[in-house]
This record gives sequence, C-alpha cells and structure tokens, in this order.
Amino acid sequence: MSNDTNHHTDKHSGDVNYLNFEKGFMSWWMSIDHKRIGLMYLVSMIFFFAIGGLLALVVRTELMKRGQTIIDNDTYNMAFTLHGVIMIFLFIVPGVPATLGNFLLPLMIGAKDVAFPRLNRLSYWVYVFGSFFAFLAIYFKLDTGWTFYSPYSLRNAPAVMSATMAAFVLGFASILTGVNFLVTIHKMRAPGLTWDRLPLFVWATYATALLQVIATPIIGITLLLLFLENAFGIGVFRPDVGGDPVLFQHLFWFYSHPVVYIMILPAMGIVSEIIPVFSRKPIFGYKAIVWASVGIAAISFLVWGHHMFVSGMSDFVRYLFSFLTFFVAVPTAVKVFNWVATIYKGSVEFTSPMLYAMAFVFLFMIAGTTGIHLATLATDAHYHDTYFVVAHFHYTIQGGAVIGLYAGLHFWFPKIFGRMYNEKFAKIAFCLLFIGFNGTFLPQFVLGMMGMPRRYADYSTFSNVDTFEYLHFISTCFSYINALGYSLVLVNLGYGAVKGVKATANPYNSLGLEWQTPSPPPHDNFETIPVVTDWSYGYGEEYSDHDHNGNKKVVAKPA
Amino acid sequence: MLDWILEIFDFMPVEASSWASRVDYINNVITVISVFCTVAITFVMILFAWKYRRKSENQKTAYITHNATLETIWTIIPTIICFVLFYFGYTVYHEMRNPPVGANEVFVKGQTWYWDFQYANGKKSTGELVVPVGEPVKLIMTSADVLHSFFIPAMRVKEDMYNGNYSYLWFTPTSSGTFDIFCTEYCGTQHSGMTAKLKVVSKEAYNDWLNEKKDPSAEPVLPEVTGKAIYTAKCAACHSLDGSKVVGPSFKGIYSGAKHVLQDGTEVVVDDNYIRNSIANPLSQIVAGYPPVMPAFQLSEDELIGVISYMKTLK
Amino acid sequence: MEHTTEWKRLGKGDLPTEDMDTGLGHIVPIDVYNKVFAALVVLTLATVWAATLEVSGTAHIIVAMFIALIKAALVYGCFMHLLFEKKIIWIIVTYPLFILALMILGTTGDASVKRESIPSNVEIEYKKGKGFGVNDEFLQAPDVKEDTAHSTH
Amino acid sequence: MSHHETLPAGHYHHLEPEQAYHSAKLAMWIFLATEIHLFGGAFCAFAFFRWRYFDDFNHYAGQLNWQLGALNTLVLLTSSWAMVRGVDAAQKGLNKLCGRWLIVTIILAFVFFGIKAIEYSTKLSHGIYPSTHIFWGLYYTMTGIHALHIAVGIGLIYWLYLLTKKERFSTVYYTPVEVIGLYWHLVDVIWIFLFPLLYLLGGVGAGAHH
Repeated sequence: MSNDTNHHTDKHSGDVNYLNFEKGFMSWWMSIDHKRIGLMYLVSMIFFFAIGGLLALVVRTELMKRGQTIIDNDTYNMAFTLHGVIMIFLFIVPGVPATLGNFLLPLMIGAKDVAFPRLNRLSYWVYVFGSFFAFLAIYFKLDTGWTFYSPYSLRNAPAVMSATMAAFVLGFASILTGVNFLVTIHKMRAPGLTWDRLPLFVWATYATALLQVIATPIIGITLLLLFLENAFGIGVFRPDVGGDPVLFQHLFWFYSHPVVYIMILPAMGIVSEIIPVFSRKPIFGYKAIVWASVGIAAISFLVWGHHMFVSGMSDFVRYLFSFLTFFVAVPTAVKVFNWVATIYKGSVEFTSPMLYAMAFVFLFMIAGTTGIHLATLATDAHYHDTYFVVAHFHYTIQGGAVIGLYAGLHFWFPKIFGRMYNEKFAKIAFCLLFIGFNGTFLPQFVLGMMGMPRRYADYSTFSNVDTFEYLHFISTCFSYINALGYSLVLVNLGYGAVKGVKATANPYNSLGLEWQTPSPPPHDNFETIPVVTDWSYGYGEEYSDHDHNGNKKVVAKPA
Repeated sequence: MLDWILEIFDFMPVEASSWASRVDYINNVITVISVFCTVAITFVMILFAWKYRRKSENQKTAYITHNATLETIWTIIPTIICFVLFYFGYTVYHEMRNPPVGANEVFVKGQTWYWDFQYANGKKSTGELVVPVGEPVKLIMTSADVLHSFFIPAMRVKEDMYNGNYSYLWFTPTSSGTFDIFCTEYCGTQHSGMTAKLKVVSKEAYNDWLNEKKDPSAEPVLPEVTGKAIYTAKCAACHSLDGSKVVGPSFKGIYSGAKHVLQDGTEVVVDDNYIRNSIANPLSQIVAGYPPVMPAFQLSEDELIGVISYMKTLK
Repeated sequence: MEHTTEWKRLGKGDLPTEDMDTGLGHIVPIDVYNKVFAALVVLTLATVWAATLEVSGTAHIIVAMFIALIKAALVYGCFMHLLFEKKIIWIIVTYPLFILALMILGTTGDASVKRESIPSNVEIEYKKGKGFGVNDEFLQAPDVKEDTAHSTH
Repeated sequence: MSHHETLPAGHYHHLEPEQAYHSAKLAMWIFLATEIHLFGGAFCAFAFFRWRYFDDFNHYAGQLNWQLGALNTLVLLTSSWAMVRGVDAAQKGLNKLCGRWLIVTIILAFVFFGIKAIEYSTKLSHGIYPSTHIFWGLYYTMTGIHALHIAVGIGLIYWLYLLTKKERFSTVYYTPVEVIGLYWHLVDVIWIFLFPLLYLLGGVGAGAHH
C-alpha cells in the first residue's frame, strides 16, 4: 500500500461526506450511492432480524414446557415457518453481501461506485417489494416450513403462493446484486490491483456473487413451478397425479445448499480481514484461502443430496452424496488452520472485532465438525430432521454468518459512521451473546441425540419426557440471554452511530484500501483513484528482509 | 478414561437394534475426533493470542506469509480423515439398506396424524407395531396424503414415505420393550401428535398376538373396549375428552343431546348416524368454528358400533 | 454535481490489469448474417423432416437435440458475436451446461437407479398412485407371485 | 475510434465509454446465464417426467399442432435475424435504418404471439388444461414463461425504437441495442430447444408413436 496516501489529514471527516451531502428521505430512497444503499439494506435487515428473533423466542417459549404452553399447534407451525422464511430469505441471504459488501466493495477495489449504480438501487427496491409479499404470506398463515415441501405445501395455496412470490422476488434482487458485484470486480479494480492483490473480503464477495448468480435462478424456477402447481394444478409435484415430491426436494436443495455458502462465505471473508489487522501479521496462506473460497463455491453444487438422505433417494446416490459431502469440509478446515496460523507470532489486540472473529473460528469449528455427523450415512439415519440438525445449522448460520456480520459491523463501524461505539459495552454485549448462544444450542445437540424430532410443537407423548422438558427449559432460558445479547449489541452500535466519539480515518491503522479514505468517506470515495502497488496485508513487512512473494528486498529498509 | 467420558456423554437412546451399537460406535468416533480438533485448535488459538498479546505499540511481528509444507499437510490429513469416516458410515449403511430375504414384511401407511400397520396375514393394527425380538422385520411404507417419515430412535432407523411410492426400512430388534415411533417429516397441525409405539415381544407372544383375530371362540370383547382402542389410536390426536379444543370438537358429553351449530348454519343433535356420517365423510358436517381438516376413516361395522357405544359412555 | 471523469485506465507496465477494454463491438458483414439465417431456416425444416422418420423414441430425441445444438451454436456464434468475444464470455456461456448436466443427472439419474421396494403376495388395498411403476428386479425370493403393475395408463 | 462524441449526461458517468460498453455486455451475458438456469430448471423437470412417462408423453405430444410450432420457429428466427440487422445498423450509426429493423422485429414478435394465442385457445377449447396431465402442465408452464420473456423483449425493443427516433445511437455508442439484441437472441435460442422437445417429441406423421 503506497504510503503517500496516508498523508490524508482529517480535514475531511468534519465536513461533506456521503451521510450529510444530501438530506431528506427522498435523497436516501432515490440515492444511487453504494454506501447509502448498503446502509438502507442494513437498517431494513436489522428490522427483519428483530422480527425473526421475536418469532424464535415465541417458538422457544412454547417448547419450554410439555403440552401447550402459550400457543396452539397451528400458531406454533406458523411461528417456526415464518422464523425460517424471514431469517433466511429476508435477513441472512442478502445479509453480508448486501450491507457490508455494497458498502465496502467499491472502497476496497478503489472504485467510485459499483459498475451499475442504478441497478444497485433497483435491487434494493426489488428487495423491499419482495418483503411486501412476505407480509402477505404472514397474513395468509403460512405454515409449511421454510422448505415448502410438497404435497403439504399444496394445501394452503394462498399462503404458499405469496411466500413463493416473496422468495422469487427476493431471489431476483439477489441476482441483480450478484451481477453488479461480478462486473464491478472484473472491470473496476484500481490500476495495479491484480487478482493476487485483491483483499480476501473481495474474493469472498466474488465467490458469493458467483453462487448468487448461478444458484438463485434455480430456486426461481422451482418456486415458480410450485406457484403454478398451487394456482393451476400442473401436477408436477403432486404424487397422486403422478408428480414426484422428491423432484421438488432435489430442485429445492440444488439451490439451498449453495445458499448456505452464500451466507457463510462473506463472513469468512470478514474474518480473514479482521484477524491480520489485530495481530499485525499478514494473513497466512493468502492463496490457500482464495482457492478455498472459490473451491467451496464450486463443490457446493455437488453435495445437495445430503439434505435428502432419508427422503427416498436411491441408495447409490446416497452413497455418492455422502462421499462428496466430506470434501466440503476440507476447504473450511484449511481456512480455520490459516486463521489460527495468522495469529502465531503476531501482536494481538483484543478489541471487540477480534473477539468476534476468534469466536467465529471457535463456533464455526463446532458447526463444521457436527456437519460430519450428518454427512456420515449411518449416523444421519438417526440424526436427520432431529434437533441435532437444528443445532448444527444454527451454529453454522448464527455462530458463523451472524457473528461474522457483527464482527464486520464492529470492525468497519468507524468507516461507516465516522464515530466509535463504546468498546467496553461492546465487550459486555459480546460475552452475553456468546454465553446465550452456546447455552441455547448445546442442549439442542443433546436433544437431537436423544431423538427429539424437529418442528414438534409438543413432546408430552414421549417416553423420557422429563429429560426433554429439562433440556428444553435450559435452552429457552439461554435463548432469552441470546436475544438480550443481540439487542444490546444493536443498541450499542445504534448509540455509537449517533453520539459516539468522532473516529479518525484509520483508527486501527489497517493497510486496507478502504481505510485510506476519510471516514465516513466522501460521496465519491476517492478524490483521485489510488494506484495499488502491493497487497493489503503487508503488516510487519518493515521488520522482515523479504516481501510476500519471497524475493529478497532490494531497497534498504529505512532505520 | 475415554470410555468413562463416553459413558457420561452417551445421550443416544437405548441400543435396541442389531446395528445400533455400531452406529453409536461411529458416532462416538466422530464425536471424539471433532471434540479433540475443536478443543485443540481453540486452545492453540487462545494460546497464540495470549502469548503474542500486544505488549508495546510497534511490537516486532514475524513476517510469515505462507508455508507450503504445513499447508499441504493440513489439507491431506482432513481429506484422509474424510475417507476413513465415509468408509465407516458406508459399510453400516449398506447393511441398513439391504434387508435379508426372509424378513417378515409389515405394511405401514402414514396418514395425517396416525400410523396404520398391516401384517402378512392381513391383521391390521393402528398406532402400535408389534414385532418379535431377534427376527428381522421389513417395513414397506407408503403415505396416504402428505410426506411422513418413520423414525424409531432406539433402532436408529428413519425413512420418508410419500403417496404413490413404497419406501422400505428394516431392522432386527435385539432387546424387547416398548419404544417410541415418531413422524419426523413435517406434516401439519398434529405433526407432533403423530406418534406410535413399537412393542418388541417374545416370539410366542408375537404369534399369539398375530393370530388373535383368527379364533372366534374367544369371549366377545365389549364394543366400548374396541371403541376406546380406536379412539386412543385415531381420534385422540384431535378430539380431547376433557372439553378442550385440540383440533376438532371435544367428545366430552357428546351424547348429552346438546344442539351443535354446523358450519353451514344447520343445527344438529348428535346421534348414531351423525357420528357414522361424520366418520365416513367428515367434511359434510364440520361444526362451526373448527378447521375442515378431518380425514375420512374406513371403519368396519363392528368398529363403528364400538366407537358409538364408547362415545355413549362419555359424560 | 458534475462528475469529472478522473478515472484513468493506465497501460500495462508495472500495473498489470485484467483484459484491456479497448474497442467496441465487432462488425460482422451483413451477408454473413443472411447466410446464417438461411442455414437456420434449413435446419428447422431438417428437424421437422427428421421427426417424420420411423425411428425409436430416443433416436428422435438425440437427432432433435443435435440439430437444436447446431442452431443454437449458429445463433450464439454469429448473431450474438460470441466468436469475437474474450475468454471470460466463453466461460459464462459454457458453465451453465455443466450446471444443467448436474441437475438432470441428479434428478433423472437418481430416479433411474432407484430400486422400488415391492409389495409381496399379500393382497393389500393401499391405493396405487397413477403412473407408479413397480419393477420386480428388487425381489430376490423366486416363489412370491409377481405383483405386475407396470406403468399404467 | 476517437472519443469526439460527448457522453449523454448521467450515463455511466464514472466509466469510460469503452469500459461502460464492455461492462454492460459482461453484465448481460451473466444475466443470460441466469436465464438459461431458469429455463434449465424447467427443462430438468421436463426431462425427469419425459423419462418416467415416456409413452404418455409421446401420446400427448401427438395432440400438439406441430405445423404451427414449426411456423412459430421460423417467425422467431426471422425476428432474430431482423434484430441482428438492427444491431448492425446501430453499429454503423444509421438510426433510421435501425428503427425500421426494430419495427420488423416487433411485428414478427406479435405474429409469434398471434400464433401462440391460436394454439392456446384451440387447446383450451378442446378441454386440455394445465391440470389434465403433467405433459400439459409443463407445456403451458414452459411456453408461458417463454411468452412472458417475449413480451418483456417487445417492451425493451420498443424503448430502443424510441431512442432511435431521438438519434441517440452512433458508431461510438450503441450499447443498449446490442445488449437487448443479445437478450432477444437468447429468447430465440430457448424456443429453438423448446420446439423439438415439446412438438416433435414422439415424431410426427408416419414416424409418430401413439
């Protein structure tokens, strides 16, 4: 990173920046500035995250005691279905790419904006338009589970039709963002920013955009077929007229496994950005992480069958998918080793982003290793559709993607708002969140081993109901702490955004290109497009005698 | 020491089928590897983080960017572990998916919110699967409407079923007793009520039970008793006895002559053919304020008489 | 706020960047378009003619798909200027074929290797779904009466 | 190719004209790939049921009027050819000629709609609805989505026609015409695959298997 751009004095942070150069709702709603669109995405997603979270609390409170605790079966089915639909389609799938990706991508590659700013605004409008359909699905009492498995999803036609329309429109917004990011990364990198100098968050966003563009249209056609099935009865998924529900599951999971990588890859990108900054060491194995990211994006299309091991697929295909699923674990393992190796011999500063990043590594290891229980055929026959699976994917999505999003929000907070949040308060909220999260989902692993099936409103007819009730009670109590932790973090960030102490342009003196502009950045990101001469992880290069390509340094290092 | 720990953390249900111990063994192998890796890596991470915590502002950090040998090692080892674990899983699962030829067949039909079983000699039973201990049994399963999944935690088996297709699973019960059967594929309102009992009994008891229907000489069973059995198996999931609304109206005091308003506004007093009609085709006589979700049941004549006489006993 | 185009795309040298975006689209002579159009029309008639041949069902599919692929290649190559595009566009055109192959292999391939569990000789009144094919390859015991219910309709 | 032409204001303001052109084409090619995936999912479902109910599909395909299908294919090919001539005219900066070719394309697209309408109405009048058999369900779905794409195409080409009226295209700037041309050719290629799969399935005339 050439040092001459660091001479930016802070004269810019006081006056005109992207937050205050225009005022009023229309200036935000009609804005084509990628930073404003990223912020609008962030606000609407936090809103949906809150709704999803409340629904989760309703589900947990119902399961606290045996029998009917607060709501009857129908409302419980609606609650867990809408919890799934809102959390996945409205919060975590647009999740990191739409908020931090939108905000940081042009900054990190030295561009003034994404390739098609108006397409970016259109994708936000399409996202908002899609969320109206989601509210429509709530009105029509959608209770089919977020997977819409037929033939049950053919029973409540209006609800499933509005939910599929919501998912279709939100998928369209996801495709538009994906296309926008791919063209931006291909065409608008700063001069000198070659593919092997690209920051790892940009690589992660690239792999995510690839997945968004390849996988989302397939859920589009699947939901369209389901929509037409409900509307005109085309018989494709109705078994009694010759259709095949397993075909729906195949097409659905062909998208829905790559989508879990759309959720987790950006979070991994964020962690790969944070750990080097706070251990003042270059990322370990940059090329390995790049290949791991793109490799996961490729392998993710081969393994969708492990969601359907007991669904009536043929035996040979079950063996094949189990074999392929094991290879998905390898790139993730490589990444985890690289992160830990990055910390080795560094100078570690325990700020809240670093705590979140290290928590991500720990939680994602639990998520990854429990995935192996579900990939092995013999144990999956027992674990499929039990609370073991619920705990596994909550560790992956909540422990992985959401903790990654929170890590990113904390790390780039000064850049987004130009202010700092209260660090001590952030650490307290982190501890609360960490305890609450683990307390909620570790008992669910045990519930899953004991055979508690998923999506059960009531477990009073089981033989060992007392142990189930005891575990559910623990999980529910910790889920309150978990919810408290999440809301405290948001309160802290919200307060910091408005009243926090003013932040300098580069508080953690990181070498990333996005930190070289004043924070919050001006409307046009950079006055003159910076020229990139080296990769952005050169921490501690001044102490060593060779640069990252391994060749000896020619110029004598200044004393 | 390892066994002692595994003993504490053994949450798996009782091992009641021939392969349950092997499945648990594989599960323990994976769990041990996972816990070891997680704890080791987390410990190393925290060790590094603490050992190299920031002491001075521009503390000297090592400029390591990659190490080819280390990286290849930690790519190959997870791949090898993957191969081994896959092979473990494959061998046991291969056995799970190939039933022996002579296994006695039982037909399972999953319908919204209860299980129907039919044995080779035509004997039917609802909500209760009786199998002899030690002999392999093959379940040939289909569903009458939506997706269901037949799950016996103690036997470590699970298989989905859908209308118009037969799926199968088999197991050899090794220890007798009563085990839970769950439906694990979401199927609607009473998905959590769709449970059944698996009774593993000795060979003789199984044969007696199987041929129970065949000998007419047994003294006639009171109709209320068969009615009660049918109620617990098929109706309890949606109709309570204590007046509370589960899905359908409660049976408490159903024959008390009270007037009921139907959905289409007509008033009706509960009598024999009202019950008979609402069992045969329920959607024509749904009581106002209740969802029209009751499926039709094909009950034989004596079962109907049984249900009606049982309802008459309800106060 | 008028945007001055600060953006300068620098040349190669020390600052290697990806493909150089110089020059606009390629101009194809009009008679090439007309020839390709004629070829497409001929191929359409050829497809229809091929359908009148007395061959097995699958042969029909193979021939029809082959001709359709040629027509698609013509439209892509000439009408959409794919022949004059850079490598990245070729990658974008070809990878959906792999995804389609994966999907068709996964769904139809799975159904083709599936062994249906077959009901034994007991007369059962379970309703058989229309079009539900029962093949007896799965059954090992020779003495059980075959319950034939091949693809009905 | 000097840049004497001034860029219309607010148009890819931060991209150089050549870079904007290549970015737009890259974006459209990626979008076309998503369209292929969209139709690919439908083709995959079609292939699945084609394999499972081989004879039924042959039987029902016989009830389709393959002559109208062939005619429709020729109509779409001609409109694709007209579109290419339009793009060629725009590349040469001849706005008036380009406008005329675009009008020809739109007219042919409406002819296609007309033929499709005839087909649909005859089928529906014979009591063949999407719910009669899976073949018909898939037939109506795939041709319906395709017709929707044609309608969107007509709208876009009409917008282009308005731009040629305002003499907006020049030898330096004709990106929208080429990009929408790409979209139109893809819609044509989709029909090239749809026609044999749906209409000539079990063979026609002598070669048919009913």
